[in-house]
Amino acid sequence: MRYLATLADAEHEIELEEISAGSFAITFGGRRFDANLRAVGPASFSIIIDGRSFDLEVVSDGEELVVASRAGATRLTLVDPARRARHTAAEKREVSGRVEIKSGMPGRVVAVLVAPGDEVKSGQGVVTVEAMKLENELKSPKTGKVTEIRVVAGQTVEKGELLVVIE
Amino acid sequence: MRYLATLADAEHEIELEEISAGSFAITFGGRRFDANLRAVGPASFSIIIDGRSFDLEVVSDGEELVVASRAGATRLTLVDPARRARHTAAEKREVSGRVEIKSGMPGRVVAVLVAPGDEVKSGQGVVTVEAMKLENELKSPKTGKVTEIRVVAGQTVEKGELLVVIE
Amino acid sequence: MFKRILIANRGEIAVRVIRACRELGIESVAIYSEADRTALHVREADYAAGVGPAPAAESYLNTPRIIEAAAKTGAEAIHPGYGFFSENAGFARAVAAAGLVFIGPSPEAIHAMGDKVESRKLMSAAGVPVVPGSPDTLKGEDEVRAFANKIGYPIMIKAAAGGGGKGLRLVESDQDLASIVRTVSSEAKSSFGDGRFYVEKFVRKPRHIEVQVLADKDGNTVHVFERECSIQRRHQKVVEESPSPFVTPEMRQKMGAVAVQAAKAVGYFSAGTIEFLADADRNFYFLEMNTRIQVEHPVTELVTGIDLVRAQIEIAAGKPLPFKQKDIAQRGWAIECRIYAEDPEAGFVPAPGKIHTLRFPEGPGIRNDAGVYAGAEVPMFYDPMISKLAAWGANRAEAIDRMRRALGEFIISGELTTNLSFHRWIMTHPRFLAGDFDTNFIAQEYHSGTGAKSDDHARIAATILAAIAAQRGANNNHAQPQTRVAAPTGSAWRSLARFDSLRR
Amino acid sequence: MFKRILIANRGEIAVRVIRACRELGIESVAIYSEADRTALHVREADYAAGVGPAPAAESYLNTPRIIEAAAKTGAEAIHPGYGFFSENAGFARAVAAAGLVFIGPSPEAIHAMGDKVESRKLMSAAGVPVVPGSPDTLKGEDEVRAFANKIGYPIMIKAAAGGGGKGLRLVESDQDLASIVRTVSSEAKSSFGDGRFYVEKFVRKPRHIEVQVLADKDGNTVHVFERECSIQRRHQKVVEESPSPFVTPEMRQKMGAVAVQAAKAVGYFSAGTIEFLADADRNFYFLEMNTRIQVEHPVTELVTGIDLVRAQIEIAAGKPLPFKQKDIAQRGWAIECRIYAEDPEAGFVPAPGKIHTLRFPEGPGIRNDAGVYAGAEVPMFYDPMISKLAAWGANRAEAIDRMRRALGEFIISGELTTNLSFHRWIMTHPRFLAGDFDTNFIAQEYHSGTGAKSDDHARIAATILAAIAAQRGANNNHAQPQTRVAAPTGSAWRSLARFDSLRR
Repeated sequence: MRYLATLADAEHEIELEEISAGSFAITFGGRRFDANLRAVGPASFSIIIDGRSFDLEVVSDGEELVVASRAGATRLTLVDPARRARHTAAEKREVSGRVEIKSGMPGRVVAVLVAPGDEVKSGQGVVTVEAMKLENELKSPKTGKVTEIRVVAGQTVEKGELLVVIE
Repeated sequence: MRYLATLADAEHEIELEEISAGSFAITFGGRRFDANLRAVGPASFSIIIDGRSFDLEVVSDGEELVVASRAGATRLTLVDPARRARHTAAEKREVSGRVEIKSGMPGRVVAVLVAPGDEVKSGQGVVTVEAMKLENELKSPKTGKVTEIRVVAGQTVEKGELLVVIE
Repeated sequence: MFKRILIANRGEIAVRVIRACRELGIESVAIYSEADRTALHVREADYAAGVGPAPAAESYLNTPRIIEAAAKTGAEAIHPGYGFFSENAGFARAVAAAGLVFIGPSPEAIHAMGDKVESRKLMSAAGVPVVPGSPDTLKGEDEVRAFANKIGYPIMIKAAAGGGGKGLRLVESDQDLASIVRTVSSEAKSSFGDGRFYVEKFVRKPRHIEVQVLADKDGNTVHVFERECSIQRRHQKVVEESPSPFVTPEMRQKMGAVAVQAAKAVGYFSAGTIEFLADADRNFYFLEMNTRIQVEHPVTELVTGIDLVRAQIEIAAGKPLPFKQKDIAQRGWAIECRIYAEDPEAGFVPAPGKIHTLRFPEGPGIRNDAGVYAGAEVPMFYDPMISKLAAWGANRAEAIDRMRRALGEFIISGELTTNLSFHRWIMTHPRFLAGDFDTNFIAQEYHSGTGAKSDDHARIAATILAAIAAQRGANNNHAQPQTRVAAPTGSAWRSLARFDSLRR
Repeated sequence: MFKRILIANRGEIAVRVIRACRELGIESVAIYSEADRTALHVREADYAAGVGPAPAAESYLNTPRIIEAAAKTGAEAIHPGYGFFSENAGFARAVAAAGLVFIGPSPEAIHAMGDKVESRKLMSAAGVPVVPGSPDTLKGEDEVRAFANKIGYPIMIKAAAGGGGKGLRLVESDQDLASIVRTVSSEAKSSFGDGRFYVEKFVRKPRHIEVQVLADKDGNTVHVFERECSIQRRHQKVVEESPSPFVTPEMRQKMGAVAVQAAKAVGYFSAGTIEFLADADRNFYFLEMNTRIQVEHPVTELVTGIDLVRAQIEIAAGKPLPFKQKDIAQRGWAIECRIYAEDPEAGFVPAPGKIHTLRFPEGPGIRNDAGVYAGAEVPMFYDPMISKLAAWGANRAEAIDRMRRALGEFIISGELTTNLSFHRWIMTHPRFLAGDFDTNFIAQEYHSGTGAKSDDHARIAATILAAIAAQRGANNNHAQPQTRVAAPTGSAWRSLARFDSLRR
């Protein structure tokens, strides 16, 4: 998944892909980093990137996030351009035709929130997928009818695997 | 409410009454104590009894509770004779006739779990009352039908106030 | 020795006194305002008594309630800590009148040193050097001008009842005189109910150096060497150390002797501090005497091994000092950083709030005196101090190395802002490392947004990844217990949740 | 000086070395087994590398993986801590072979002191007093009996390759001899792969007193005074102090001189410890030399002000000692309590598990070296140490007062059992307070269930009230975030929930 982060007035684009639980491939600044993340507290994380160890505390302050480490605190804001785009798109006009909802990352299906034949609204949650020990609700980009459901709760899915079809 | 506690092989009977949120009247060993309790952590409590300050940590170990303080740790087991009696009673034979379910302490009704006319089983929860910032589910001592409901969710109730009638 | 002592204070100093009591086998009584029912000092004490609503004037400054609490809990003595009633002769008298022992000097000594003008007279009479200044309070513009012309500009106008950096103004030249005189006297009236003021020669590049003294009721008086307190923001100390990198052995010996002289002049007993102003030529002048334990007492304890609070209690109980001047020596170097819930980026305004995650530094050479715990609230009603972090080293460089290391280990997060990164900045500043600073250091050197931009890609990537992980955790309802804890964060995350919903 | 150091260890000692590195401006590399990915030492280090599965043999004792980790992270030196590879000459050679610096003595010195028999020979040759015993290993029952009759019973049979209290047996009289000889040699074979053993005169009421030494690569060698380590359970130290209440100035001077002599005899450099056995008449005998940093090094650091780990690193970098013998002095008194996740009531068996709530003692005279944090797990695979709590005081009484106070402040709860109350018991025991103890103290004095029954009704009422409150919290699904935290408790409460359902 792509993210746009602004720290110290500099915008950074980062591509994040979860290889396995807690292990990530990060593409950033033209370089690829292998990262391993573990939660060590409420909002504390131990991250090892290319052999370097980072111990980080995260707190939110208004629309900013403050990430504190031994070296000091960094303020940043986070935006997910992909989603933002999809969001505005959804607002502008109805997505038309057949829409396939796919998993953005490898993980486990926690819950299927719709049944075949259900009418769904744009932005309504259809499937919850767990990755990184945390859950993400996938939403329908359009108002329409659920025509296919390819997964069941508890099933593990690959990145890009088809979950639900809406028409 | 009455409790039976066993510490260091000695049985102690204690009568606990919540006067207001966090403030209790304790009758114990023939004496009355005024106690003020505040949660200061997951299982940590600051308790002031007759002007003395106690800082206590509680952890469970099997059927025992371990209460740790500056002075050391005390193991104890806790039984609520009233409930136990009611429990066994309920087991032995159906409580017959009209039963009034009253609040055991002053507090706030969080949820009414039944509706007039509902059939309830013995031991089924009927009302949840919050006191001491913690909730307690009051159960029906008999199988029967809900004939009256005197309270609604959100309402505060006095000690002994009638909540529900089951026949 | 006392059986039970009431501590008429809160926060870290109340906890400090409770610790001293416990080590002496004395029971401690905490008092608390309605804002402090679950404060650390209440949890740590053997007894606790509520003394009123949150505002200090109605609780920690409520004499009848405090005396009553002492009577009800059977306390035999009262320790005032610092601030609040610690330098209030009236309270000391009320304590004595109630048949209790005040752990501090006599009301007379408190009074004598309490008035800036009186104390300066007293001290110069006792042969203690004071900053050249008006022998008495001055009446108005003309008197001030006359005197200024005598000692020469720049001059300092000080409210007689002022203190703690309040009620003083610099006059660089004759033309600003009139207006400044008006401001000071009106300010003084409103702040201290006493419009009187006096004039002193203004010392350029002044260093604030103070000497700790200890005296028992038999008059045995010793000094426990100096503390360097020149690192100040808004006229308040934030970093202190002992020894002072500026003081020479000769100067140290002289300051110590003068301090003892000053204490004896007012028949002082208990722990006290003589504050001096030192100029670039190492002349030093009496500023004032603090007739109480100081916030920064730990650095003296670390280099001398003397427990000053324990000594206060033993002296109050009538015991003689267990040591002579020759037994007291400085060993190594100690530095203290005051960790406050304040925002250096916003002119050091207090920024109190709830603490969610907290991990204190530990290990070799580190001492931490905290008044809070994880889950506690730093209330808005009082001094927003979180803890006093002190580091000892065999020499100044090692002490600084350890302090820098400890500041890195200090983990605190929640709904508050701290001055931790400000302290990190100080501990790496060339002038601080060189010991080359005066009381203007921070005003001159510190500018908001000193945060260096990083081009360390791995670090930036880690930072962003942590932010993403935390954010996912926050939007997630079915997280595991641990993540739930992030809820303390509940409110902290609310704003984020909003922000997040926009994103969707 | 090194740019980057790898620490081939875990837990508090790894954190201790990381701190020393950070203070010296050196980057630290942590290694971790699969059980330690989120351990404190990994969080605190600048770099971290996994070295294998949980069992030590596959990770912390995995030479190739450790050397590889050093190469990959660009470490220039390796600090072994204590335990694991710290006294393994083979590892030290492997480190050197890889072109890295081993932070410790030479492989030759490690080897020479590693073999009990060889080292005893070496030492007596060097004029160091050793316990009367067989000059060489003995072959069997008859040789042992013959020698026993020469030096007289009781005697101690010790495995040549033994140590840390393992592989030794007491023989009170001739009749137990045969069987015990068999046990020892078979045990020695299985535990150390070396069946050889030797015999020593058994010292009654022995005290374990050791002397810290420091030596640089130029041969400058000093002693840093003694540590008293006689408070042991199952032949392992739990409480240490410096100075020793048993050692007289003369004895101290003699022990120090002998220790330096012993170190020089093996061309020792880095930090090391000569362990002595002292009898009631203050005769002392060489036991063994530990060619590494000791667990209990903090008490020496507290009384001398010398940073032993920093010294190890500087010596390894080729720097000369920055002080001479005459510059080293003891000041005050320091005591260390080893806080373990173990159950004293059950013969001190390890009782590791997850930590839910954790609050460490702080304030004057307290130093804590921990290897854990709130939410961390004390793994079952390694030494279950939680932290080393040390207290400094101007004298022994003050140090004990502070330790007792600190033990009270030490709050830890979760799925583990600790020896905190055991330490509280020691710190109030008349014989400990009097300094009247030997290595048999705990075996003689400690009996399970020493918990005194309380008739303090207010305390009992508070205890029961807390239990009720916690229990209600546990059965409650709609509790506020904070109570949810009790979820760490999740599993801890499970059993309670069961119990509770019975009640209903």
